[in-house]
Amino acid sequence: MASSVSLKIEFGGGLELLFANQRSHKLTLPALVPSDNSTAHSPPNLDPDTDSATSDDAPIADGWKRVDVTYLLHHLRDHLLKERPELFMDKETVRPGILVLINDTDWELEGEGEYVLKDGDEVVFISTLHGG
Amino acid sequence: MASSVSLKIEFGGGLELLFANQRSHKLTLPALVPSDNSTAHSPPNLDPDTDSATSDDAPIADGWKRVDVTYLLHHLRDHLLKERPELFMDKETVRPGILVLINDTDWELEGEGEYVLKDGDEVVFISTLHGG
Amino acid sequence: MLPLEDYRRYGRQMILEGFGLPGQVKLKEASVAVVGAGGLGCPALQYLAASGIGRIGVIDHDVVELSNLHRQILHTEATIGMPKALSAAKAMAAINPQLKVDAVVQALSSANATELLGLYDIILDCTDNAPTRYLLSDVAVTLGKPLVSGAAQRFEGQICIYNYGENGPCYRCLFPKPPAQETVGTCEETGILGAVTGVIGNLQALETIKIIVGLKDQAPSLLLFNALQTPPFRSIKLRNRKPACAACGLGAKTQGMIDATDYVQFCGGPPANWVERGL
Amino acid sequence: MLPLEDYRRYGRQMILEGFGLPGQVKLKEASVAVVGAGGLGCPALQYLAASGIGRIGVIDHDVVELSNLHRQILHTEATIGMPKALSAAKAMAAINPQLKVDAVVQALSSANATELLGLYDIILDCTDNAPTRYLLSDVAVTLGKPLVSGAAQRFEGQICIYNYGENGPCYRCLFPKPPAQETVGTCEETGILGAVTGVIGNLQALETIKIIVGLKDQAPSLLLFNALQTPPFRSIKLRNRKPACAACGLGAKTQGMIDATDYVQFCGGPPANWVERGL
Ligand SMILES: [Zn+2]
Ligand SMILES: [Zn+2]
Repeated sequence: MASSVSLKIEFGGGLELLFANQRSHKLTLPALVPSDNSTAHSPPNLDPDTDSATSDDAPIADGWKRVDVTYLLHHLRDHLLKERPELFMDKETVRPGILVLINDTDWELEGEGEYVLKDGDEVVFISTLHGG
Repeated sequence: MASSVSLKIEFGGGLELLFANQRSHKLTLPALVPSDNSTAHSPPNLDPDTDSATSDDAPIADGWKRVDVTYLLHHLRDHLLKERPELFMDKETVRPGILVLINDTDWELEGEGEYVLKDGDEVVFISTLHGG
Repeated sequence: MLPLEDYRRYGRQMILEGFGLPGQVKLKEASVAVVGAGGLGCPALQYLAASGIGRIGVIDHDVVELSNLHRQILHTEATIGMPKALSAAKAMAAINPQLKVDAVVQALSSANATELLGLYDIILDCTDNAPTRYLLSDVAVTLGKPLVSGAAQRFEGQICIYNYGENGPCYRCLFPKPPAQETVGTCEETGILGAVTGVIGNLQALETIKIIVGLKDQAPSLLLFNALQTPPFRSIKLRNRKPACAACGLGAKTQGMIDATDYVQFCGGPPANWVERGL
Repeated sequence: MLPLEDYRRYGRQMILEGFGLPGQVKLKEASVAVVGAGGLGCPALQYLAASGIGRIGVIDHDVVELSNLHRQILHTEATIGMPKALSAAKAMAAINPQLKVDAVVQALSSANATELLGLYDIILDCTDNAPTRYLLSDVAVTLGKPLVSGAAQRFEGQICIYNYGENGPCYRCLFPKPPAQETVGTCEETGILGAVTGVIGNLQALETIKIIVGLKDQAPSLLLFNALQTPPFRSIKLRNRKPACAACGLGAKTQGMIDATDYVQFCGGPPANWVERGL
């Protein structure tokens, strides 16, 4: 397991307006993140040759977790969002009317916020449209 | 390099009618094939522990080549085509009016028949439509 | 089975593999309700009418305005001021005089929706607001009918079939809570490119025809369209029906919920410009 | 710049980001030629007409037949027997009386194509046969104009913009040799689902509007559609213009080639059913 994951993020249905009107974003997140989703901290300082400590079966230090979609939400809100966070998040999840898609699949089929992100994943946030 | 490549093949624009009216096919081809594109032979008999002989820089025995799109064409014609080969191939390439797409890219950008197939590649054969 | 003239009229689609005479007969015997005769409804109605469907109900209480004409291609300058349902019915009669059209100039509500829509096999959601979308989904669940739902704003569109097949989700399975008022734009506020509603409405007609003829698979999916993106279309694999859904889940009392719900209030009350528009 | 009424009529698209008043003015000043007023031409024409484009030429020498009506939604029972170009012009006048329509009831040929199409900024290929597709591509190259090309058969469709931008290929760059006669079906022989032509024709109008307004990128691409597949759309990255192309390549004498080519013979001569149809 590498010490970070690279992601492709897309916004649609008007959500891009909250993110500097940019639909596509590239993002790199640490593989291990704080369990409380606080995005201010750095990941635990790992020596290059203790990299195996982050392998899939290795125990993870208390207070840390593998990076998941819930952490991604917090990261986007704290670092990429330009305005009005309530139009993106509601408590610990996306606000009503937003669909999250992981590699072109409804996140509900992938474990929602608990889905552990893999290198190269594409996550799309789309606001449902009502016009006609 | 593995000793075979798995491919996804799709036909469209009416070409599927030549292939038992089936649009999607899964196919496994040997990684090394005869240079003359004859599809009757088996690949050179490789001992499992001489697998490294098929690595990218390893020399390839005379009369053999890495499996490419031209070989795929011959294989499809000889083994999957159900009728009228002239509606699929013309000499050593596809007949006029057929576009070949490798992983959603025009094969002309990928080296056409000389493109060396990789495991997991998707190759689409599409007949241009004229109706309206 | 079919009048001789129909073989000439529909011959080009009757020779299609998987369609044939049985497909054409199914269309003739089918009835479809299209709710909304605007940007999505016009192209949907037009291709449904031309295809040979037997009966179409068009439900809309708005009247045609000049600002509709850049995208609502069944209406003309001559029908400005006429109820959209009547204007659309007139256009459909010109395309296909054999078609039976029910033009319903009424606002759909909790009180009339189940009865009105119960007359048809399939429901198309071509509306432009969240409350009606929730109402239509709940009614489709009560009636056990598929809901072919389209939406479009700016350069984007979405199409999804709800309440279809063994495991298909309803609108509430995907969106249990309505979005807050301020997150919902309308075509009046956000703008819309006409040809985008055309593409989505047209695809709604196509999906409806596929369902009737038996050519539609049941895997839940959502198609996203953005006219300015490459690639412009994206297909999404959707969740199944949710057992805990308030509308279609186990033990849900859907008709009771419809009767008890004020859908406009449920979606946060009427926005300012609805009040202006007298809704 | 625009009459006050146009602000009301086109307001919903003028408030779009990247469109605005400049976009609407560009549409008004633009002229488009649509070759073929059939399954693809009808939806393309109607959305072009509604959008506010200034001038549209519609070129078709066929007359409306009953067997067209399941998909050619600008024609009606009342216009059966009328040239399609005139029937379509009539429908467009109802949608948008301000639009200037040139209805050309002529078969396009080597002899008249360059002059006829030279009057317009963009050409739409909504035809139904290989010879005219080669002719249109060669003429678009001579005139230096983009060619928005659609095609549809059975449940499938394709759309591609040829001769567009710095490096965009022409039809001959992709298909230097015409296909053999027996590999080419027509909608008469293979059938066509009406809503499929609707989707492709509608997308042709949309791409044309994007080109005029300046919203279209220049990367060569091809969009494939299959109404029965999941996902239904597939976007392909295409080759650039080929220096060795007989039409658009270095040193090509395109107009000379057009004058010297019998396009029907080039594509293998008239098929049996063309002779029947008097082409
Ligand atoms: Zn539900
Ligand atoms: Zn060329």
